[in-house]
Amino acid sequence: KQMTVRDALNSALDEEMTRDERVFIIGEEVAQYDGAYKVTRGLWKKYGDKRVIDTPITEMGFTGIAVGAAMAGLRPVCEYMTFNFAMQAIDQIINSAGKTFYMSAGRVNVPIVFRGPNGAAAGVGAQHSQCYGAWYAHCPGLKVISPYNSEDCKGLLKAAIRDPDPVVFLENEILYGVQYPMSDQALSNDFVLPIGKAKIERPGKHITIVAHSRAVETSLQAANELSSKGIEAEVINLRSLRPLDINTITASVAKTNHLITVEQGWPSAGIGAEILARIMESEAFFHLDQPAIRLTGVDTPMPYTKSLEMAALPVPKDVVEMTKKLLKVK
Amino acid sequence: KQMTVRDALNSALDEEMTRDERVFIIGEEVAQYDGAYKVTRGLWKKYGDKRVIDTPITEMGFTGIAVGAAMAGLRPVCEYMTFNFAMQAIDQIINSAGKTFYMSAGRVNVPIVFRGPNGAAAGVGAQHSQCYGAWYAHCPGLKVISPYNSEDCKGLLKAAIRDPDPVVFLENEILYGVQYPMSDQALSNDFVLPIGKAKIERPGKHITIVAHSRAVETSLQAANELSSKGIEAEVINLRSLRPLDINTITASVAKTNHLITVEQGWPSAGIGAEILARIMESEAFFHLDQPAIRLTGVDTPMPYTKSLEMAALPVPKDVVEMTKKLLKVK
Amino acid sequence: YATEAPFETKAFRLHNLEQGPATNTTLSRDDALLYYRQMHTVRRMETSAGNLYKEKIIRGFCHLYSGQEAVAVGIKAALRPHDDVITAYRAHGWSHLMGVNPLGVLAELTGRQSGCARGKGGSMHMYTNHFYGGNGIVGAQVPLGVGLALAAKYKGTDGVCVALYGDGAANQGQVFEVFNMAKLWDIPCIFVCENNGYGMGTSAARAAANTAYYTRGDVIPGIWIDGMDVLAVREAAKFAVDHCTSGKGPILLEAATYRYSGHSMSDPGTSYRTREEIQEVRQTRDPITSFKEKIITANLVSPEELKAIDTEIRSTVDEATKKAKAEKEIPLEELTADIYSLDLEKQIRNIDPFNPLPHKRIGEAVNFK
Amino acid sequence: YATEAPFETKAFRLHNLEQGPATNTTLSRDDALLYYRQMHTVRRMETSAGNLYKEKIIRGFCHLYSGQEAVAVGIKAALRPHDDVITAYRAHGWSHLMGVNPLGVLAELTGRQSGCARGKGGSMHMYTNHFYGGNGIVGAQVPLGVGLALAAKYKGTDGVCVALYGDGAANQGQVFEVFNMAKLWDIPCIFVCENNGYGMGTSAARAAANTAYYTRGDVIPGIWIDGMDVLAVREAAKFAVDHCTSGKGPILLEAATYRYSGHSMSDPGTSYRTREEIQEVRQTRDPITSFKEKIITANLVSPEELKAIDTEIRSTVDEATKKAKAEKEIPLEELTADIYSLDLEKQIRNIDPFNPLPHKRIGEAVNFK
Ligand SMILES: Cc1ncc(C[n+]2csc(CCOP(=O)(O)OP(=O)(O)O)c2C)c(N)n1
Ligand SMILES: Cc1ncc(C[n+]2csc(CCOP(=O)(O)OP(=O)(O)O)c2C)c(N)n1
Ligand SMILES: [Mg+2]
Ligand SMILES: [Mg+2]
Repeated sequence: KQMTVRDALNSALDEEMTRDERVFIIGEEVAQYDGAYKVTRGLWKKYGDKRVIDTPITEMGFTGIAVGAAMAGLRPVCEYMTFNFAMQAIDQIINSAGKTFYMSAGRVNVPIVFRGPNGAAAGVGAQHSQCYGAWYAHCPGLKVISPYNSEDCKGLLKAAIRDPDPVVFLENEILYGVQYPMSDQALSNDFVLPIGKAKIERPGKHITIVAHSRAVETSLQAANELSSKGIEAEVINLRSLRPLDINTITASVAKTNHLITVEQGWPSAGIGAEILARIMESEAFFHLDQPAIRLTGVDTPMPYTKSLEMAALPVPKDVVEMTKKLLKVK
Repeated sequence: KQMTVRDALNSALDEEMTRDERVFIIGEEVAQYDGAYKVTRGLWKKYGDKRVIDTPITEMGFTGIAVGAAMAGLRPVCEYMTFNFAMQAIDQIINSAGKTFYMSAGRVNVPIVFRGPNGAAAGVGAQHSQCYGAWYAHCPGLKVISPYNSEDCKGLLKAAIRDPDPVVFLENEILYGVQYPMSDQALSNDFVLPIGKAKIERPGKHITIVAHSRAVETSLQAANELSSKGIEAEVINLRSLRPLDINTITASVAKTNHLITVEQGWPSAGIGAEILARIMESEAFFHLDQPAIRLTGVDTPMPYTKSLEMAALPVPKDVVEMTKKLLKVK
Repeated sequence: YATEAPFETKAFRLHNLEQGPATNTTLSRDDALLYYRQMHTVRRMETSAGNLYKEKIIRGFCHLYSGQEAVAVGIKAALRPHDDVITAYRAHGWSHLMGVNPLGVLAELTGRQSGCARGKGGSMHMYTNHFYGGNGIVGAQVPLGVGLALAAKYKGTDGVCVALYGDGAANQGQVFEVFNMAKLWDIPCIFVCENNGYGMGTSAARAAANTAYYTRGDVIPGIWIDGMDVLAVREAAKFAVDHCTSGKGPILLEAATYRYSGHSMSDPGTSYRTREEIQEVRQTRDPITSFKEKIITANLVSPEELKAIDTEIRSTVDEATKKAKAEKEIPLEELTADIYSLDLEKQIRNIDPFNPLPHKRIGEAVNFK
Repeated sequence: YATEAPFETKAFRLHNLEQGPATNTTLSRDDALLYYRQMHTVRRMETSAGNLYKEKIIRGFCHLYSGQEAVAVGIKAALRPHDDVITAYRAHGWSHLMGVNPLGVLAELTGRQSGCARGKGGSMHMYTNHFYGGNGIVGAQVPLGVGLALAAKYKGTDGVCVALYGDGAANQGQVFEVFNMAKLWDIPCIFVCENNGYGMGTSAARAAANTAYYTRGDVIPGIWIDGMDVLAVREAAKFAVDHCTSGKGPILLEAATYRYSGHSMSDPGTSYRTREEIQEVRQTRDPITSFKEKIITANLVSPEELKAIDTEIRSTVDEATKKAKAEKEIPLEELTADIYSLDLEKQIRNIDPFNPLPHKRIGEAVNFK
């Protein structure tokens, strides 16, 4: 069965709200408007004002409220219309949610999910196109998920809601409307994916391509193209950015001896940087036949100009060409 | 002549305020109280209410005000009591200051300096000990400086104030009271250091140690100790995190064939990660006799407990041991 | 024609003020023509923008100002050349009034090279002399506006800054933070809350415990204005400029207005309000229609004259639209232009590490003179 | 002894309230002894903390509550066991009142293992049942407090949350944001502004355009209280609890109080105010001295009895201090304990990549029951 990412997220929310009375949704336009991107469609009608709460445009305030409610044992799902706006609230995310469990020596849990679209959409300009994956992955105390397709979204959002720690859940607006196959298992109420485990989306033996979120799509497209040229790329969907499943990557590299990372975020101190550093620090390093390479968003704010915007993010061609360069094929 | 980092910063501010009427300081306790850490001591007395402005505890608000004033052509120096509090204002730093020049296609400059102590101090707990170097270095549109000693602070703060772009200037509270030698040149009004250039603090030939801020001190101490064992480490003080002076690092690595990075910030997607990734992507990679290694803060929020706090940050011994490991000496 | 005529505005509501703007005012024939022309141009441009969006030539967001024209035009009428303005993403109209011609606005919307930000900014990010955008982050422009006003005071000009925000943005904490500082330091900032009844799909009453926005500056004086009447807005804005320039510090105007379109083009705008509500405003309170009637009745202008203006505007905007559609985008090399005013690296990292792009400087700063 | 006695408090000032708390109240002998004991213990603990700081055994920050005891003790007197409290970094007194014994507080301050957060939190981060800290970020605790109150309402208890903040924090935008939401949603939150006259070195008047903090909740009802009178605080707090539990939504209390020490121990606290000012408050308005006089005069207690209590408290606190100094810190392995409630990695990265540390779970959650 095919399901859009949006519907997968929606069903994860719906199922977890049914399962656990403590789960509620808070954010802008999540209730009566059905969500700015319709992820929460129908939930207000079904669960009412108490459990689906429309807020004023006050990210810092409602985030703090959500975190406080989590401290009191509820299970808030705090939606940002986009993660760009969560910057207004990031002190509450890092300092109140991320650090309290540690500061209290394990006495005050903060079971909360912060979710919303992250990274570049299309034509929304510099202020609405930033990827926050690297920022959140930098910070201990948080768990950070960057799912790709519908199964990821359903299984990981459910896991995030059930998790007793604060989880940052980075969605992608462009993928909301895309359909992906859902296994029977994934359609069930019990479908939960493990946080912190990557998935091999496509096995291969010549090169490992590691990506998260929409860059997984880019990588898979590239892998298809490469396949037609006899190059079998192993595509790893990170799924989680913290913890980062380095073992799956190193195991793959041990097999393929080549590594490319692909992300839409900025390069400097990004997710690719972390992966390359970890590889260099690990045994896997000695398996590399060539240095690993990052493909990232260009190191610039996002322009509105369509052609420039397209040039600012990695496309399959970039992956294909870098692969060929690394494998020294024409 | 010896001068504390605090006095070096103070004289940079003083000189630039004298030099340029448009320069003013805004922040909490910067005026009548002489600065929470006394960096602005005497400036309010000298320049008055107009140019040294005490604000209420409203980081988001006064940052926005400072950025707006910069857009109007003034040269604000916006002080945060610590950079932890700048999280409340980070939307204004990134979205208003960092992106406006690009979004306006080069029409609206934002010449502003954001400064204050960053990273771990001593015994101030989890919420007051975070290093924001990696976060800011991630973001194009900003320039990011992380100075080490008094000369750095004076020369780079003056450069930052004169720079037409938004500059994030990350100081270190523990170093404020430390004295460092100042050359005659550094004592002059014209002393300006180039942003984006690293400094070789100590030449050496066996290993390259790259650090920023207080970790430079750690590295220099380690280098001294190593020297007594016949190992000459080249210590590079990054000074700027964006742009990152990779050329100085690669040139050094070409000579020493070994690399360690040292930072107090968290590992994941940190500054060390970026350096390792760039090395792997560059020619310098082939000069490495051993994989490069990061030394970082432990991947945990900062505990108050003294012994744990000490264990959470790299000390010279860590650098010495890792060097010996890499160089395979006992 | 009459050269001028007297008009009566709706009563203002006052907060922390003994006396407000006068409710009787005089309008000259020239100003009548000017305001009509301005409002009509803005409306026309937005209609065109809406169409371009539907044609998928404008991408991303597109927040139309239709219905709210009297606010911008009325305020602009009270400003001096050295006063600053900053607003949110609903910025097309203001960009034009502050000096960007229709092509500059429409080409920015289509992302083409004649856009006032060369097509790089997009719908929410337009700039020109004394106009600082255009901001995509709700509330962020308000502190920036106070900073602009602080700079005017600092430099010793008698300039003010008008900082506009919506009823939704009025709940943002940073707005309260700068209310306090502006008042504490007597900053010549005119806060303008454009209350169009909704922040996206949320009605004012669902978002605010106190919807009398003109009172929400606490000790800052406030004035409620019928924001559908350009003359009421002008009088209040003049009053506000006087207030600020006489050293009394900031003032807060609430302009009661309405947006006809959805929040952005992707919002049909009818799930949280009825079509009847929209229709009713259009028919009874439209800022352009009502102004038109007034000035014709007062014999300041003739219907024919206005029709001629309409035709002229239509052709200007159509022309601009055509150009904004047909034009080229800036060349690819500008992807890495103007990231920094003073670039220190020369080379910007590309998608891969091996093909860095040169950094270019192109734009000429409007704020460095 | 009398078993109870009537007292008169200073007049309350009201905002958006028809009727406030009664100014006449009755105090029982038991309560007199309780409040005295509580206030005195807090004072004593803080004195001890101050000394430990000077001995460099307490590191970093140390914000003393001395002078403000009547606020916490008065509020605590009005709370039920299921009510929540959250405050800022000036948290030692509250931690004790909510259930942490002096050793738990003092050992947290010295960073030793009997600290209520095992010495990991430090001065600003103490927690116990229904007490959620302790927060080092000015203003941050206020939204959290509204969230705690929301949770009470959500769960259908009739619990309230008391969210305390300073006059400096009162200017924070997030405070206004949650004022609005709390009112909009009728959240049972009691906002308490402890106005001690200064935010660090900045007097209230230099930081706020409106220093009548009890009015700054706009449409939220507010009460000004003499925060040096534990009975006035108690009456107002009772009134506030009633207000919240009767479904009227939030309420805002401003407690006028004073801090004797510097902002934190590193601040001498005399550059922005005079020694005379401090002396004057100590002599004329000290919350403990004045309460002591009152209850002795009313014959609720005898001076001897109080002296005995003093002695007892002194010895308890001295004992705790000694232990807090002598005790061990938690073992090094706890550096990587309790980062996560459910750790997924097993190993936490150490300073170098080759010696990862195991993650441990140690603390028992107070909020999962
Ligand atoms: C901080 C932030 N949160 C959310 C958004 C998404 N958003 C954009 S406009 C808007 C509604 C604003 O309403 P209002 O202030 O009334 O202005 P109007 O659109 O009516 O002109 C929202 C929620 C945003 N851009 N920034
Ligand atoms: C967001 C933030 N900004 C600045 C600080 C530094 N700081 C700590 S306490 C304080 C003063 C707060 O004053 P007030 O709210 O009146 O509380 P009081 O100390 O008087 O109890 C400041 C500026 C901080 N901790 N957090
Ligand atoms: Mg609105
Ligand atoms: Mg105070």
